[in-house]
Amino acid sequence: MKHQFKDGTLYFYFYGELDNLTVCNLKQICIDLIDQYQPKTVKLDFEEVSFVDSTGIGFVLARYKQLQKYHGELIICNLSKVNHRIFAMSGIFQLMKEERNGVKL
Amino acid sequence: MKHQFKDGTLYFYFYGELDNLTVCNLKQICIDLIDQYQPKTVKLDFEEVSFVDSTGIGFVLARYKQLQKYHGELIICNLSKVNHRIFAMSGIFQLMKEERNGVKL
Amino acid sequence: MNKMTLECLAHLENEAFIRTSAIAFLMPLNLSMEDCMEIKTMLAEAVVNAMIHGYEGNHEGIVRVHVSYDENQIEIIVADEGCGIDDISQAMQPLFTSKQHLERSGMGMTIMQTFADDFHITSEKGKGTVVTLRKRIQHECVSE
Amino acid sequence: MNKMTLECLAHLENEAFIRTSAIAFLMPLNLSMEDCMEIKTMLAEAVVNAMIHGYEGNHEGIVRVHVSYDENQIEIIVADEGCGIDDISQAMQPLFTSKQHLERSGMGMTIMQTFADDFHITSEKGKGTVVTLRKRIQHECVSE
Ligand SMILES: Nc1ncnc2c1ncn2[C@@H]1O[C@H](COP(=O)(O)OP(=O)(O)O)[C@@H](O)[C@H]1O
Ligand SMILES: Nc1ncnc2c1ncn2[C@@H]1O[C@H](COP(=O)(O)OP(=O)(O)O)[C@@H](O)[C@H]1O
Repeated sequence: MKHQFKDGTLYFYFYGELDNLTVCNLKQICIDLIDQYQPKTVKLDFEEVSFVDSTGIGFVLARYKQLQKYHGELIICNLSKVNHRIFAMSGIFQLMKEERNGVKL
Repeated sequence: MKHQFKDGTLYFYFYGELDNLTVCNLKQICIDLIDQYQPKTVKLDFEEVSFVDSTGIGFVLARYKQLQKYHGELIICNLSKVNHRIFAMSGIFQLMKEERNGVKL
Repeated sequence: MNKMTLECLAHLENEAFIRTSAIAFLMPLNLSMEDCMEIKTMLAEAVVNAMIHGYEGNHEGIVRVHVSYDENQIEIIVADEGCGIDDISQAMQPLFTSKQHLERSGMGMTIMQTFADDFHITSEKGKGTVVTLRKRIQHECVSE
Repeated sequence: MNKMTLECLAHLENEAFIRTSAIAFLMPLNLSMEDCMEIKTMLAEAVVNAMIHGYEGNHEGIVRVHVSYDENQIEIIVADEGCGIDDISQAMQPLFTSKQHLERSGMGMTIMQTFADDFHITSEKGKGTVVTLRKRIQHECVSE
């Protein structure tokens, strides 16, 4: 995972297999970075993610809730078709926006 | 596997995992090509072989014996270090020559 | 027809191993990328559930995975001898989770149900849980 | 410490699956390429022997592979319930094979013995064969 803070937006770039163990290992780092920057917007980029499961959904929902404290917005970026399908099952897109290549969907 | 017949030499180029199942699938093709060309020399190229086990040794020994019928010579080419080590255990290099990039070892 | 059984400790790091193994076992079927992804995801859900719900993170627990196929379908069974499920119909509800504090989404059951052609689960309190997933094999008309 | 057991039919196509699975299971150890190759090769030898000698090509036979590790060593056990070995010391000889017609080299046992730090085999005629392979884990001095 990489991250970048720019113009009030905190970007997280995930890659590879975002499975349970990987999420467990990344979680605290993300929590701490969000608390540190208290950003207006957080963008989670899944472009390079080859695998995600319901643990990933739980992680995204939890970050959404965390951001509510600062009235921040969470945006999910560059989901592949199959990853989109998994996220969509949870109704998550009722709560947050999706972007592809910087363009709102 | 690819093969080529040129100037009396029959070349076989193997690639990937040369495991038991793969050897079983290739064996008859090799036998038939040798019987067809009855070449002076057969060169078996292992450059692209990422895995070989004792089945591969058995295959090479059997082709050596097949070639004896035509007084042909068998040469093993471009073995990786680990593949060389496996072949060497059998004493196979007492029977046949080894080449790397066309140069006899 | 082919079958295998795999048993391992309930270490979370074994989850990726189980996914990789199952896909390696199914290799001869030449599945589509999409089928592979769906199978990996279903397995991840069932195996993670066995580890974190069934055994509640206790690494001593044994997760058993059975994979078999014939020309028509793939069957995957994931079993644990963990705590079992009290109320299966509640567990099946989208977004229901008993482990909110672990940031679970409650979507595992829904994903398995969506991706499997046939899904069922049996569970006994204190005895464990068995999840059975079946997937029909699409026979493509290969023009070779 | 971690362990797994894998059981599958004696289909030759399952040999690659077993190799892939074992390596996936050992992933957390970050083995060197060389150790991986040696483990794959030993497994290939033991599993192919179980399939073509133990079960003599009968696909109904079950091959059982047990892999475990702790901080010091990896243990691999390959077991079949096939025909067993008459004369183990003869079987161990380099270039001895009972299946010359299948173009076997008779080098399987020698390769296992060379690559394992500890190798032993027990067999009972008509009951089956168990091969145990151990490999010490090289702890490299990582300077991080
Ligand atoms: N193998 C299991 N053993 C015990 N309880 C389970 C098991 N699998 C699922 N459950 C129960 O069902 C609930 C819903 O499961 P699921 O839909 O996968 O969501 P999540 O894993 O995100 O909680 C879990 O929170 C848990 O209470
Ligand atoms: N699992 C087994 N069951 C029965 N016989 C076996 C088994 N493994 C090895 N053998 C016997 O030992 C001999 C030597 O084995 P090996 O050195 O691996 O050579 P190869 O497999 O090329 O014959 C075999 O030819 C066979 O007779």
